[in-house]
Amino acid sequence: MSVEFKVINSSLIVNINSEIDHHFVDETKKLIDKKASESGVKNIVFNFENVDFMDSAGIGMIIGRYKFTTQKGGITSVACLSENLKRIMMISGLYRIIKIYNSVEEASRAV
Amino acid sequence: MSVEFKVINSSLIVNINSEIDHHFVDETKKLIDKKASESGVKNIVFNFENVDFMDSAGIGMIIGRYKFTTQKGGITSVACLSENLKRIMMISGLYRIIKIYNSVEEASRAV
Amino acid sequence: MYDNEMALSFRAVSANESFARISVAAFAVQLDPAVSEITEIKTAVSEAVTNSIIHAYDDSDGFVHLWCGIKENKLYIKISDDGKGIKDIHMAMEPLFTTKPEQERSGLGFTIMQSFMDEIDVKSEFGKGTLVSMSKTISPQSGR
Amino acid sequence: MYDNEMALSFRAVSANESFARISVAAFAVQLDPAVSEITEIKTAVSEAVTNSIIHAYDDSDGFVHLWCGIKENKLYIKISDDGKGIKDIHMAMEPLFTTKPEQERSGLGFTIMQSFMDEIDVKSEFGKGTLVSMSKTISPQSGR
Ligand SMILES: Nc1ncnc2c1ncn2[C@@H]1O[C@H](COP(=O)(O)OP(=O)(O)O)[C@@H](O)[C@H]1O
Ligand SMILES: Nc1ncnc2c1ncn2[C@@H]1O[C@H](COP(=O)(O)OP(=O)(O)O)[C@@H](O)[C@H]1O
Repeated sequence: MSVEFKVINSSLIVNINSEIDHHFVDETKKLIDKKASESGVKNIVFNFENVDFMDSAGIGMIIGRYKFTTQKGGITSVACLSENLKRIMMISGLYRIIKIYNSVEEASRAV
Repeated sequence: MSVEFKVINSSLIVNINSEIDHHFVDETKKLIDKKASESGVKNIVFNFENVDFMDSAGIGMIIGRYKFTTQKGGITSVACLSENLKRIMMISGLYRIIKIYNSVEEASRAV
Repeated sequence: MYDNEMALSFRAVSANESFARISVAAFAVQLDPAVSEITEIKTAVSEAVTNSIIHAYDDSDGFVHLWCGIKENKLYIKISDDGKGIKDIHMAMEPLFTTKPEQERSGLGFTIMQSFMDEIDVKSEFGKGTLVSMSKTISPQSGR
Repeated sequence: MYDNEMALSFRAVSANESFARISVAAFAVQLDPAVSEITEIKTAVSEAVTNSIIHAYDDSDGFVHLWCGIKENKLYIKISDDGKGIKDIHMAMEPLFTTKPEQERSGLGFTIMQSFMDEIDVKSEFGKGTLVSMSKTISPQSGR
């Protein structure tokens, strides 16, 4: 599956196994919001360990979830970025509002 | 490198790390003949361990080397075929004149 | 009307053989084919494209045209050139028949296209060009 | 005159975004680029193609056109559509500017194209369509 979910304490872990572009985001964002609402979490952690491509649609997806978790008093963070994805986070300025962690464990411990 | 050579006894081992199509064969066949002549071998063993694609240009390449080694009283054989390459060998009928081995060692011992 | 389609033209040079088959494979993945089906499609495309590159234009410049369409779970491929054409299609499609033995062509291109695709049709006008139309039904890989 | 070139057209549907960038990458490998350069090219193509798919045609049918040329060690890319065009190109290219915030577009497409390619030029006629031209010099990976 291209997206898999797991709940750890108050965080929804979103494991992505796909290139992230507009096509993927269009199919996936509603699913993420649904899972986050159902499981009653207030934080979202994106695990990008298996993502080797992301364009600006991924930035839109992360900002969208950031807004969602902010409303609930929680945070959105990302884990396991490749150099390439780090660069996209830098260009977009997203690193200023989204925390970047080296592992999902670190990210879910930090909330 | 997309082709690497090694001499074991009277055999030239041709290790290919590339898809095998007309473009590749065109660039490579003269090089193989040159190496075979220079090293004075009479047998050629193709190692296809790192080849995941081959079309009919590869068949032409193998038949060409078969003719070369036959003139020298030697043989041409192939080692480490994927299922896909085996199928091409079957469709072409090439398995009737070219021996297929599971390893380069087996192929070079057999001459 | 197709569910999706693409058209591609490129120089008739051998460096484009791998580019052409990778493009078709990248288009065909929408049908969720098995790895072996992707390999079959790539191989058939490689044969037809290579033929247009080496047989159609001899050493003069030219373009190869490729079109792909998807309807339900079927992939349609057309590969054509504006080259010299084939005089006797029936003979050309015989296994082992080749007009370029000196270039170590095996004469198995059409044989491979036939065995890897469900349908193949070849149209050619001598002096005008050649069109190879192929199709293949893909059985979706459920659970991927 | 280019050393090699290709032209590609496809339906303006999101399923073709990955197909388009893979095709360009498969064409560009002739220049022997580094992995990071391939990623930059794929990302820039993905941005321009996605823009034509989501902004140019709204919900009506249309095609996206892609052209690539190689001259020496430079890759040229043109991506165009016959869609609604851009009224104010200067404003469109501002970081974070987007006309589709409700679709969670970030407004960073042009910013990413600019940072990943050497040159970019955007031409657009309102009601007629948009053409994005980009280029990038590739430093060959000797010893590969
Ligand atoms: N696009 C084409 N234009 C002109 N002649 C062609 C074309 N495709 C095939 N042919 C002819 O048909 C013959 C058989 O083709 P094929 O079975 O692919 O074998 P091969 O390419 O190994 O010769 C070729 O040798 C050539 O004479
Ligand atoms: N091909 C196009 N056709 C029409 N409008 C476009 C096109 N490309 C870009 N635009 C306009 O330019 C704006 C900025 O584009 P971009 O920087 O890629 O951000 P985004 O795609 O995230 O909106 C878009 O919101 C859109 O209004």
